[in-house]
Amino acid sequence: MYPATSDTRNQAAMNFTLAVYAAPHASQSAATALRFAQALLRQGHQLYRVFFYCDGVHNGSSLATPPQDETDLLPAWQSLQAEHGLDLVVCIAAAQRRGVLSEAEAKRLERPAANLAPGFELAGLGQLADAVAHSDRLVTFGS
Amino acid sequence: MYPATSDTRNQAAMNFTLAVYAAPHASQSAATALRFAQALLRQGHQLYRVFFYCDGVHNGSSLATPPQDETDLLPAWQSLQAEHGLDLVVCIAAAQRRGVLSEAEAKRLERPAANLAPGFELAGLGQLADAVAHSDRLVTFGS
Amino acid sequence: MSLHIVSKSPFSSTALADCLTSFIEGDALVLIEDGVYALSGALKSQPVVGPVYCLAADAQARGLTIPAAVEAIDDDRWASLCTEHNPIVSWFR
Amino acid sequence: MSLHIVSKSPFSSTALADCLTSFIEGDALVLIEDGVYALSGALKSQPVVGPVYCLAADAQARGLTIPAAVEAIDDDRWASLCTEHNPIVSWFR
Amino acid sequence: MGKRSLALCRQAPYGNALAREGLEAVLAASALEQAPDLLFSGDGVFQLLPGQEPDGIGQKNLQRNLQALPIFDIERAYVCEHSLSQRGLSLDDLATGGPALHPVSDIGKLISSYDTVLSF
Amino acid sequence: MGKRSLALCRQAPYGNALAREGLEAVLAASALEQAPDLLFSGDGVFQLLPGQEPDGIGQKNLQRNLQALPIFDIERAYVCEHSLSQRGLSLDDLATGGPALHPVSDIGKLISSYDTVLSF
Repeated sequence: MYPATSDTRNQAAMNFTLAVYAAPHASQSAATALRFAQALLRQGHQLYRVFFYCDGVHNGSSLATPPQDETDLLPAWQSLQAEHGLDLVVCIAAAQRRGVLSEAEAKRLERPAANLAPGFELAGLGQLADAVAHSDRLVTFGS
Repeated sequence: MYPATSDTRNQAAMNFTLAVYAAPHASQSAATALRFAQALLRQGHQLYRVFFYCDGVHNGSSLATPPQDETDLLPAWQSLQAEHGLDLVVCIAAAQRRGVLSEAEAKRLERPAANLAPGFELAGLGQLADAVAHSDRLVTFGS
Repeated sequence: MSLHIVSKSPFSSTALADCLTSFIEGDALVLIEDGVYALSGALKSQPVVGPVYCLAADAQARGLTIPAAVEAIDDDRWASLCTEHNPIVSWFR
Repeated sequence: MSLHIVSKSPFSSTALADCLTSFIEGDALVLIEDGVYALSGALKSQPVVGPVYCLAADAQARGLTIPAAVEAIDDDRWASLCTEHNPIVSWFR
Repeated sequence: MGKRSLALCRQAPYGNALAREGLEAVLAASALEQAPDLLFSGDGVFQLLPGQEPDGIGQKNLQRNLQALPIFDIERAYVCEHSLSQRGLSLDDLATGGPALHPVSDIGKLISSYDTVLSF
Repeated sequence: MGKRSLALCRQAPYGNALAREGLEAVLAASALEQAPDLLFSGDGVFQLLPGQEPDGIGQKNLQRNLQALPIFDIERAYVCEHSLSQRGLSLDDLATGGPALHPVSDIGKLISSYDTVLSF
């Protein structure tokens, strides 16, 4: 139990998993997921995992560069990860199709570059099933 | 006039521009646009430009690697480009937001890698307006 | 006259309904991608507008039969329709 | 009981309608993103189901006023609602 | 774990990737012996139409994924009756070969009996 | 060129990027003196609601883009009357400050008078 505000004193801390299907900038949903994650952690809940699936894999791209006056979700996810030790998992199959590759994947697939941002890791779809089994709550952020 | 099949003999060849808003694999629309482009060229029409906008910029990613048993649109666009000298333009502003960068853009924005595929070029939104002005027909492939 | 292209299912999107509101005498309608699900509903027997065309490959992909009142077309015919009409209006959300 | 989260406009998507079909006594509804446009229509005066919550930031972004029958919430309250209900069902297309 | 999860499949096949990626997630969970139950509703019932031949649009047949489900001990799936009738369909119009299909009239009650709902 | 083009704006603001990217394309064309006319229909009419304050969701106010249109000689825009009434709105509910708004009842006729339609 890590009560953070008076609102949450009477509440048991829970384990959440978020499934994020939306790319940043294309849909509001990725930004909503980030704000929701911040609210959960502020309230003392745990985030068991954030699983980026479908177009959500683009959240893990190190190359996205929004204009200076637009919100950049990447550093926000990364600082949340660093601060809370979050498990930010990008589905490896969905990422491969869409061109989000780690150094190892780029080498294995003989592609010219890698673009998976630090703080994110590629893993299989089994990590979603595992998260469902080990979380009190799953919230899906669709596209 | 370049009649290609008997169907098109009586038809004047026209200048088309395609606006593609959809990423491959996320939506069927990118694949439909490619097939439509192939049909146009088969019929002897000209493609003034294919303008990749919104999520369509991901069509220009050199890193997307679909499984072997799924259609890979990238080499198909590239061979069409090589054969017909197509103008495959990726909107630079939309691409920057979404992480599709040329070598020059990656350097300018201080990002760790570039992923714009050969055969595609980054250019401004003015190229869409220019294409509208210089084409007989514009067909939009939405997301 | 306009060529309208609808690519979303009429059961989950208003793309077709919005298109039909904008359809006038002389226009034509092409159903592509999930737009072909209109064949299993509103446009099944007697289409409310005409002419209606349908990409055969998209209907076949989805296990749908194209009724007599709708003309099955391939990509080449679609391209020709685009030369015969103007403007071309896509309804995709 | 279930917490339903709707994020698409009821005027262009069937997400809300599909959700309402699945809504039973004891469930709750949260409108987020374009889902808040339900406030300018179906859920304006007397919501057909209840309780209905609405992310205030999303309504404010879009220039919408939240009617009395709908409770305006922030992200923290949304998170709390997620602990109070189960399962959580997202309707996003 | 004893937790019950439901995959809510609401997308038509082929037009976007969600139908396919949803089934892939279901198969992956099943391979780990955490098979969710399936509920097809809305345009998701179109995934169950027989005779799909997507070669002409360059896609893989999704019905193979459905037919693989019983191998992973997914023996039955629910179908929303309301969604079927909205689309002029009945259970007889749907494909066999995958899990047995059970019509459901009150999907709200069904949904609320699960611990987790994965929306696709 | 003498060609007439229309930007058909059918998306609500903020939920997805299409409303914004559509207006950006319109502004870019206008800067090159190829300004299209604008037609707001469907959920696109929500772009015209006054009092939008998207700071709380981390987005830029789209109405600034709309207000910039007259600078680029886009003096008027069309609004679909049917879409307004479907949403319980009238012309009086919409924001001023951008181009003058002209209600249109027969948008099919309007659309067919253009050489090119850009859908957003």
